[in-house]
Amino acid sequence: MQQQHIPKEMFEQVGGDTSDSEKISRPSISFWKDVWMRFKKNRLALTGIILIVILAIMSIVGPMLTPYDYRTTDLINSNLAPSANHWFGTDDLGRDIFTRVWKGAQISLFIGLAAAVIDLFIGVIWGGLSGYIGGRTDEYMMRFADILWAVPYLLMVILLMVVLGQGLGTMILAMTITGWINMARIVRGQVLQLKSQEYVMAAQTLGAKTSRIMFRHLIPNAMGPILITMTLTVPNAIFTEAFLSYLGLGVQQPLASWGTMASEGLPALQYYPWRLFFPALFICLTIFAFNVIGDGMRDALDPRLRK
Amino acid sequence: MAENQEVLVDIKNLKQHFGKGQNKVKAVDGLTFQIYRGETMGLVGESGCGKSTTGRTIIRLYDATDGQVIFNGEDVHGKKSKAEMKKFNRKMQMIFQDPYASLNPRMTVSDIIAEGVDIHGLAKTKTARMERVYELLETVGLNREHANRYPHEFSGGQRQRIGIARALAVDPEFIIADEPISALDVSIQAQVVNLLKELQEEKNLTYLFIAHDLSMVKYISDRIGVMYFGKLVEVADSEDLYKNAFHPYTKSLMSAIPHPDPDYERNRKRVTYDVEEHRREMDGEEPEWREVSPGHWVSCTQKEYESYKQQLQTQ
Amino acid sequence: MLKYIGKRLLYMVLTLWVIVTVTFFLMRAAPGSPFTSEKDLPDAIKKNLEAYYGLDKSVFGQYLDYLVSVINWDFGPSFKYKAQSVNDLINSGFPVSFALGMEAIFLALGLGVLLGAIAALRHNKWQDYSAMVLAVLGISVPSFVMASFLQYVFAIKLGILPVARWESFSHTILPALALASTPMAFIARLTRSSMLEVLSNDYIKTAKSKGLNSTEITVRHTIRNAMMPVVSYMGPLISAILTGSFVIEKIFGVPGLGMHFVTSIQNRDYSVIMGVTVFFSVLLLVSILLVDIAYSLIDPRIKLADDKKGE
Amino acid sequence: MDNILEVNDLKVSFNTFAGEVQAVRGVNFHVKKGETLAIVGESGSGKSVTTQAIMRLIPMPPGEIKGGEINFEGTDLVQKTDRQMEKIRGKDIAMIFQDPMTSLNPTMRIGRQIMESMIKHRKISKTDAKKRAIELLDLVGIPRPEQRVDQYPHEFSGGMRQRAMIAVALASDPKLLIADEPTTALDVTIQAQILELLKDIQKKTNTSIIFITHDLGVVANVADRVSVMYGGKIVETGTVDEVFYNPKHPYTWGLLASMPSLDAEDGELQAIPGSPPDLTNPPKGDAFAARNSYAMKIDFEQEPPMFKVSDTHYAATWLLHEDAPAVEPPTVVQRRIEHFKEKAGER
Amino acid sequence: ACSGGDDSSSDDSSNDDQAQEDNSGDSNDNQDEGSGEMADEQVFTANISSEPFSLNPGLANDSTSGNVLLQSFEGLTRMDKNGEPQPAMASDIQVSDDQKTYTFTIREDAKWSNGDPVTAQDFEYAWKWALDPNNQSQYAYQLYPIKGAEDFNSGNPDTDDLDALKDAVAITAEDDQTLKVELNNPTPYFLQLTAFYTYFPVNQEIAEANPEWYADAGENYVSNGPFKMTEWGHNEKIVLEKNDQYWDKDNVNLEKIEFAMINDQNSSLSSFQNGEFDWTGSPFNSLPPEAIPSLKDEGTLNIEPIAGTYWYKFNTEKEPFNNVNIRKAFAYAIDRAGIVKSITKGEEIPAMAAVPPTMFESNEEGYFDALNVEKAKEHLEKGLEELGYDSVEDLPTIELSYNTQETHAKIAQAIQDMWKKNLGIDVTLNNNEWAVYIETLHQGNYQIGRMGWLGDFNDPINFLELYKEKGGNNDTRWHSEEYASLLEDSQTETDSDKRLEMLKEAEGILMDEMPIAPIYFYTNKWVQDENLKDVMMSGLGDVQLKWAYFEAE
Ligand SMILES: Nc1ncnc2c1ncn2[C@@H]1O[C@H](COP(=O)(O)OP(=O)(O)OP(=O)(O)O)[C@@H](O)[C@H]1O
Ligand SMILES: Nc1ncnc2c1ncn2[C@@H]1O[C@H](COP(=O)(O)OP(=O)(O)OP(=O)(O)O)[C@@H](O)[C@H]1O
Ligand SMILES: [Mg+2]
Ligand SMILES: [Mg+2]
Repeated sequence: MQQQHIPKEMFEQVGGDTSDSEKISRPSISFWKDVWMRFKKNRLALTGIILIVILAIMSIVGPMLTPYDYRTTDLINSNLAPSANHWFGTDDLGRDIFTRVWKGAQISLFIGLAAAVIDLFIGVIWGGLSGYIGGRTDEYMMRFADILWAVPYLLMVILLMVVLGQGLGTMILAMTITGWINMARIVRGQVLQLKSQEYVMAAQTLGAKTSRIMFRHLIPNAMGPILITMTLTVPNAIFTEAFLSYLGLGVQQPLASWGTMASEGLPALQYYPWRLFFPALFICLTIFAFNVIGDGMRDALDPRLRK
Repeated sequence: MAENQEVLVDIKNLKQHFGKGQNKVKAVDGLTFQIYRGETMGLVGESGCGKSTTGRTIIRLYDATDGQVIFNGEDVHGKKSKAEMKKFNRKMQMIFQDPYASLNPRMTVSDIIAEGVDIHGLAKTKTARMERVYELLETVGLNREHANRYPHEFSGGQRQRIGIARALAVDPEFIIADEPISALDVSIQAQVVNLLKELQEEKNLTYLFIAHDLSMVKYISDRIGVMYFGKLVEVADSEDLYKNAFHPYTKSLMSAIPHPDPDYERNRKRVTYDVEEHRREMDGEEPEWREVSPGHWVSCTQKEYESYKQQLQTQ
Repeated sequence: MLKYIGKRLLYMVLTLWVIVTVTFFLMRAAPGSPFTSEKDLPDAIKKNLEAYYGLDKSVFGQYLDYLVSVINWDFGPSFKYKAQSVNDLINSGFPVSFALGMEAIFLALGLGVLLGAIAALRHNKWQDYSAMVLAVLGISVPSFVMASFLQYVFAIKLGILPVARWESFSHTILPALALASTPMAFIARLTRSSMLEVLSNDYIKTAKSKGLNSTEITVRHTIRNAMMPVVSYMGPLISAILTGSFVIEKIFGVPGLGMHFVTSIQNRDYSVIMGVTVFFSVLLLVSILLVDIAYSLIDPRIKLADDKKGE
Repeated sequence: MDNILEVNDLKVSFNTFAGEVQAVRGVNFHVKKGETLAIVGESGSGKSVTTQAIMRLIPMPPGEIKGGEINFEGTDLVQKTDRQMEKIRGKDIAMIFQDPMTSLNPTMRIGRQIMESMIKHRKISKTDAKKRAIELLDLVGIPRPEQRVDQYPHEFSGGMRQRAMIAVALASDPKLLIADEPTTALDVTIQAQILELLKDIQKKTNTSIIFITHDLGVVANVADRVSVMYGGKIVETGTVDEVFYNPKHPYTWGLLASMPSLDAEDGELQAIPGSPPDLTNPPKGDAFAARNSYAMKIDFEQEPPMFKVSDTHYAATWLLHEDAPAVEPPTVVQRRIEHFKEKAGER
Repeated sequence: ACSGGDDSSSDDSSNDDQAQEDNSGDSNDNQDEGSGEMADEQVFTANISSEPFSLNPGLANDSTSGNVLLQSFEGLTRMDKNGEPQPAMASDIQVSDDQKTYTFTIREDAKWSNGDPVTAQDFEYAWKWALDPNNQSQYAYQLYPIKGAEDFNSGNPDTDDLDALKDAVAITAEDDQTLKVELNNPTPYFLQLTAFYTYFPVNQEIAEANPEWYADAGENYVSNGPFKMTEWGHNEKIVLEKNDQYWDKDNVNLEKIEFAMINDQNSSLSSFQNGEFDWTGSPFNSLPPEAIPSLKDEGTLNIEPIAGTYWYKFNTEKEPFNNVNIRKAFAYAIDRAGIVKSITKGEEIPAMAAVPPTMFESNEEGYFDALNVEKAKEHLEKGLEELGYDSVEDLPTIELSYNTQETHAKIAQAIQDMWKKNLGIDVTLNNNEWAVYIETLHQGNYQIGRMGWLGDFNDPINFLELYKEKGGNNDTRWHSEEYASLLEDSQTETDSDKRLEMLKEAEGILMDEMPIAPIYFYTNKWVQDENLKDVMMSGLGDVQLKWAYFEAE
C-alpha cells in the first residue's frame, strides 16, 4: 500500500475548507416535474400516451380517409366483411365501419375523458373530505352517496331525459349522477387509513388547511387506487353511454359511439364478427392505454419505486 | 429563577387516556407544570411514560381527556376558529420522535421543509422560498443537494434533521422537540443543539425538550421534569437535579447514564428503581407535590419530604 | 363498537326512508304507468285497475301506503305478474342470485387477489404484463359481451358447458365467470397497485429479515394491508352482485332477482320497483356497514366514527 | 477465535435521478464469534446501508451491491439467491431496524410479529411461541407483557416499539445480531437494561453483535471493538480502549470532542464544521479533508490507506504517514482522555 | 260455422297428410317426407322467453301467457290451420238469424283436468269474472261484443249496482250443457273470439273455493285443454303434461311440453342449435335478426305471414304533417322492399295498405307503389306550396320517433337516409324507452312515430277501427266522418260480403288521407326440430301444439 512514493510537500498542512459545500446546486424540481421525469422513463406509459394521441387524431382524420359518410346507408352492401373497399367492413345498413369507428371515437374518447375528469373531481374530493373530516360529516356524505346508489338509476335517467331532454349536457349529467361514487368510496377508504399517519399530524401542527392536507398529503398517497379506479371508470362510461342511448340519452342515431357499435355488434358475433371486433378493439386499446398510463403515473408518483 | 418570569405554557392537570375499560392506558395522568418564556424545559422519563403524548396533547394533536393547556394566556383546547388555530400553529411547533413516519414519502425534502413557509405565506417569491429551504438545510447540517430528494433516500439521522428544519421553518415561539437528536451522531447533535441554543438566544424561543440522553438534556435545559408512568415525579433546575436527585426513579435514571469511557462502563453500578418497593415504603400514603428547595419539586410523602430536606442540609 | 353500530343502524333507517321517498316520487313522475301498453286500454278499465291498486288515491296517500308496506316488509302484489306478490318475487329470485353471486364473488376475489399479488410481486416483469393484459380485457369487456363470448366459446364452439338455463352446477359456471370478470380484473388491478405501495414499506424489510419467503410475506404482511381499496370496492359490489345482474340473467336465463330491477321499471310495475329497491338498499347499507367495520379490523389505526376535526 | 463475518471491500450504490449515490464505498471489517463490534460514525455515512447489505435487504432497484464480498461463516452472501438468503435471515442473522415505527407492521399484533420467526425457524407451536413472545417482551422491559402482546404498534410508545423490535430480532436466537441504533429511543434505565440483556444473551449463546449507535457511552459499555465510519468508509477501527483512549483519526477526535460532558461546564459544544460529503459525487482524496483542520495537501489528492497502529488498531488518515507532521489530538479530546484516565485511577 | 272437430290426425296413417299440409308454408318446403312413425319420446321443449304475466285466462293480457294458455285450456271453438274457428268445447253452435244470439252446446265428454265436467256455468262464471270491474282484467274488453258486457265492466264498484249490471250481461247458462250469448251487433268474427283466451272457461268450483288458484301449478290449477300444467318454476320454466281427462286426448301426441324462460334471443337460438330446444322463434319468442340470413341459407328457417302491420304514424296536427301531400310524399319515398330485404329479412311483405293480406288478399298489391320517388316529389312540391314554404329548407325540423329496439332503430335510420336521398329532407331521430315513448305518442308530442299492430282476431275491423275516433289508439289525431260512418255501418251489416266491401272502402279513405304510412306486414319466423310435425299456426300467428308429435328418425 505504501509502496508508491508521495512527495513530501504533499504533507503540508492546509487545514479544512468547508466552503465547497456552498457549490451551486441543481435548480429545484417540483414534485410534478419529478413525476414527469420518472414517467418519461416508462416506455410502456409513453406508448399509452402516444396511443391515445393517435386515437384522438384519427377520430378527426379517420372519417376523412374514406369516401363514405358515417350515416349514408347502402342496403345492398350490408354486412360486408373487411375488404379493400371497406377496411373494417360494413354494418347491417351497409355503412362503412371504418368511418363510423372514427366518428364514434370522438364521442367515446370524449365521454371516457369526461368521466375520468368528473370522477377525479367529484369522487376524489367527496371521498377525501368524507374520510378526512370523519364523524357526522362522513356519515352524511356517505349516506348521500348510498342514496344515489340505491335509487334505481334507470328511473333517474328516464326522468332526466323527460325533464331536460336529450343532449350532451344531459348525457354527461346522467353519467355523473352515480359515476363518481365508486371513486369516492375507494378514496374515503384510503384516506381513513392515511389520516392517522404522522406526516398528516405534522402538517396539522403546521396549520395546514384541510384542502392542503387533502391535496398535498392524502391524495398523492392514495394515487394508486385513484388511478386504477379511473381506468375502470373509462370503460364504464363508454358502455353507460351505450345504455343511455337506449333511453334516448346517448348519442343520437345514426351517429355512433364505440359503446353503441359494440352493443349493436354483439348479437352479430357469430355471423359478422367484425361489427363487434373493431369497436371492441378500440375500446380495449383505449383502456389499455389508460391502464398503462395509470400504471406509469402510479410508479412515477411513488418515489420509492424507482427503476 | 422562576417566579419573576413570564409563564408561556401553563399545563394544568392534563390527562390523556387511550382506549376503554380493561385496555385503558392512562398515558398522561394529571400533569401540572409551567414553561417560562425563553427557557428550555427538559422532559425525561421512562420510555412509554407519556412524554410524547404530553407533547402531542399540548399541541392538540390529541384532544385532552381532561385538563388545560394555556398558551400565552389562551386555552389551546378551547374552541378556536380556523384563523386562530393557524396563528397558534405558527407559534407552536413540534419535532416528531419518529423521523420517517412524520415525513410524507411523496414529497421532496424541499416541499416538506417549505410546507410551513407556504402555509403561512412566509416567502414572497419562489427563489426566496428556496433560499429559505437551503438555509434551513444547511442549518441542520444537510446540504442543498438534498432538497430534491425524497425521505426514503435518507439515513435515519438525516430524516430527523429534515423534521427539525420543518419545525424551524415557521419561526415558532415554542417548540416541542420530541427526541430531536437521539438519532443523530454526536457531532451533528452538537451542531443541532448549538443551533437550538443560538436560536433561543436570538429569538427568545422556548423549548419543551423531550430526550433520553441526559447529558444532552442537562446541557440544553434550564429545568428538567422527570416523568414516571404518566405523572411528573420531580422538577428542578437542571444543575440542581443532577446534584440533588431526590426521587428514587430520578436517582436510578442518573445512575444509568452511560459514559463514553470503556473502563468506567465496565465497572459501573446501576441503581434500579422498584416501584413496588417504593410504594411499600410509602405505607399507603399518597405522594404529593412538594417543594423541597426553591424551584425543586418532588412528588413524595411527608416522610420522604423530610428526609430529602435533611439530605439537603447535610450537604 | 356496539354503540357505533347502533348509531349507524339509525342512520340506515333514515337513509332507507330517503331512498324510499325519492324512489317513490321519481317513479310516479316517470311517464307511463303499469297499464301502458301498445293497445290502449279503455278508460273504464284503466280506472277500475287504478282503483284496485290504489292509484286513484292522492299521491301522498299512496306514498304513506308504501311507507307502511315497507315497514311491514310486505310490498303487495305485482302489477304485472298476477300470480306473484313482490315478496314472492324476491323470495324466489334472491336465493338464485345469491348462489350465483357468491360464486362470482369468490371467483372475483380469489382470482383477482391472486392475479394482483402475482403482478405486484413480479412488478414490471412478464407476469405483471400478462396480468395487466388480462385485467385490461376484463375491465374493457363489459359483462354482457363477456357473457356472449363465453357462451360462444364454451357452449357453442366447444360444447363443454350448457348455453343457458338454470339447472345444475355446470349451468352456473359461465354466468358466474361473466359476472366475475370485470370485478376480478378490477380487484386484480387494485390489489397490484396497493400491494406495490405496501411492498415499499419498511416493515416488509423487517419481515424479510425474519427469513420469511415471498409467499409468507405476501400472505401475512402485504395482502391484508393492501386490501383496503378492495374492501372499499367490495361493499357496493357485494350488494350489486348478490341481487343479480339483469344482463347476465337475461343471457343465461337465470331466474334471479336482477331482472326485476330493470323489467319492473320498464313495466312501471310500481310495487316491484319499490320492493326490489328497498331490498337492494337494505343489502347495500348493511354491506357498507360491514365494509366500515372491516376497515377497522384490517387497520387497527382506523377508528370507527372518529371525528378528526370535531366539526 | 474465528470470524463469523468478514466484509471485504463492500460497495453499495443507489441509482437516483440526481445520479449514483455511493453510500458505501469499499468497507472492510470482520466480526468474531461472540464479540460485539460497534459501528459509530457520521449520520448518513452508510452504517445502515452496510448492515442491510449484509442481510441483502437493500432494495434493488434502486440499490445495487457494486462489489465486494460478505463472508458469513465462510460463504459469500453476495452470491446467494433470495431463496438461500431466506434460510439465513432471521435464523442465523437477525436485525434490529433503526426506525421502529415504520419497521413494524401496523396491522399485525406485536405478539405475532415476534412469534413469526420462531415459528418459521424453530418450528415451535403457536402457544409456545406466544409464551416466548411474552417472555421476550418482559425481558426487554415492557410492563404487563401479557396485555401488550395483543396490541398493535401504534398503541406503543416510540421506545416500546423499539423494544418490540428488539424482541423480534431476539426471538430466533441468531448467531449474528445486527442492532441498528437499538436504544436511541430508550431512556437510560431501560437502555442499560437492554444492554445488559444483550450482553447476557451473548454470554449464554456466544452471539456476535454488530451494534450501531451514536451514543459513545453505549459504545464504551457494550463494544469489544469499534469501527468509525465516515463518508461510506471505515476510517478507524480498533478495540474500545484503543479508540477511546488513543484515537488516531481526526474524525474520531471530532466525535469525542462534540460530546457534552455531565461534569464539564456549559458552553458551545464542539461540532465538526462543515457538512458531510456529497456521496453522489464523492470528493477526491480523503472525504473528511474538507472538514479537517489538520488536512494536508495530499488529503485533497489521494485517498489515505489504512495505516496500522497496532495489530488491532487501524486508521485511514495521512497523518499516520511517516512523512506527515506529528499532530496531537485537539485539547478537548486530550483533556477528556486525561479525565478518563484520572477516573480510572480513582477506581 | 263448420262441422265438428277435425279428426284427421286421430290415427297414425293419416298423419303424413296432415303434416305436409300444416308445415308447408308458401316459402318453405324443408319438411321432407318423414317416416311417419312416432318417436319414442314425445317431449317438446321451447322457450317462451319470460315469465307469463298470468295463467288465469281472465287476467292474461300478453302473448306469452296466451301461448301457454292455448295449450292448457280450450275455448268453445279452436282455430284451425286456415284460420277458421272449429267447435271445440262446444259440440254444437247455433246462430240466430240476426246473427246476434249464439247458443253453444257444451260437449258431453268435456272434462277438467281434475275430472270435473266442464259446464256452461264455468263459461258464464269465467266471462263474468273477467268483466267484473273488481277483477283487474285488462283484456275484459275482448268480451265487449256481448250485450251488457261493457256496461258491467265499466261499472264503478262504489257507485253502481254491480250485481244488476252483472245480471244484465247477456251470458246465460241455460243448463249444464247450454250456453246462450247475446251480442250487441252481428259480429261475424265472434266464433274466432271464442277461441281467444279471454273466452276460456274457468272451473267455477275451484276458483270460488280458492281465489288464488292460478298462482301456481298444483291441484288447484285445473284446465280443460290438451295439456295440464304440472310445474311452474317462476321465471325459470313451465312444464305441461298431457291431460288424460281431455276429451280429444287420442289426438294429443305430446307427453310433455317444457317451456323455458330465456330472454336472450341469441342464447335461445344457441340452445336450439345445441339441441336443447325443439323450437325457437315466433311466436314463443323471436329469432335474432342477425341470424336470419344464415338460417335461411341453411334452409332451416320457417316463415309464415301473420296478421300484423308495421307502420309509421304521422301526427296530423303538427306542421308539416297536417298536410296530406307532405304525408304522402314521406310515405311514398320509403323503399319498403329494401327494408324488408336488407333489414327485417324475414320475407315480410312490403305494406302499401293498412290491413294485412291475411284478411284482404288484394292488399299484397296495396294502394300505391312500394317506392315512387317521382310521385313523392310531386306531392312534396304540392305540399310545400300549400303550406307556403319555398323549399324543403324552410320546413320546420322534423323528428322521427321510435322506441329503442334494434330493428326499429335500423328501419328508422334507413328511412331517415331514404328521405334524405329521395326528398332532400333532413330528419332527426329520437328514440325513447318504451313506456316513455308510448306516453309521448299518446300525448301527441311527436311528428312521425313508429308503431305496429298485431291482429287480435282475423278481421279487418280490428285494424281499421283503430282510426275511427281520435284518441285511444289513434295517436295520429286524424279523423274522417266518412270513414267513421262506414265503419259504424259495417257493424250492423249482416251480409258479410257487403260488410267487407264497406271495410275495403274505408281502408281506401285511410290510404288516401295517409295518416299512417304502412311499412310492411309481419311474418312469423322460427326454426324447429326437423322431426316435429303437426304444429298448427294460425293466421294470427299463435301456435297450437294439440296435434303436434315427433316423428321417429
Ligand atoms: N434508497 C436510497 N436512495 C438514495 N440514497 C440512499 C438510499 N438509502 C440511503 N441512501 C443514502 O445512503 C447514505 C447512507 O445511508 P445510511 O442509512 O446507511 O446512513 P447511516 O449511517 O445509517 O446514518 P444514520 O446514522 O443517520 O442512520 C446516506 O447518505 C443516504 O442519503
Ligand atoms: N394511540 C394510542 N393508543 C393507545 N395507547 C397509546 C397510544 N399512544 C400512546 N399510547 C400509550 O401511552 C403510553 C405513553 O406513550 P408515549 O408515546 O407518550 O410514551 P413516551 O413517553 O413518548 O415513550 P417513548 O420515550 O418510548 O417514546 C404508552 O403506554 C403507550 O402504549
Ligand atoms: Mg415518545
Ligand atoms: Mg442508519
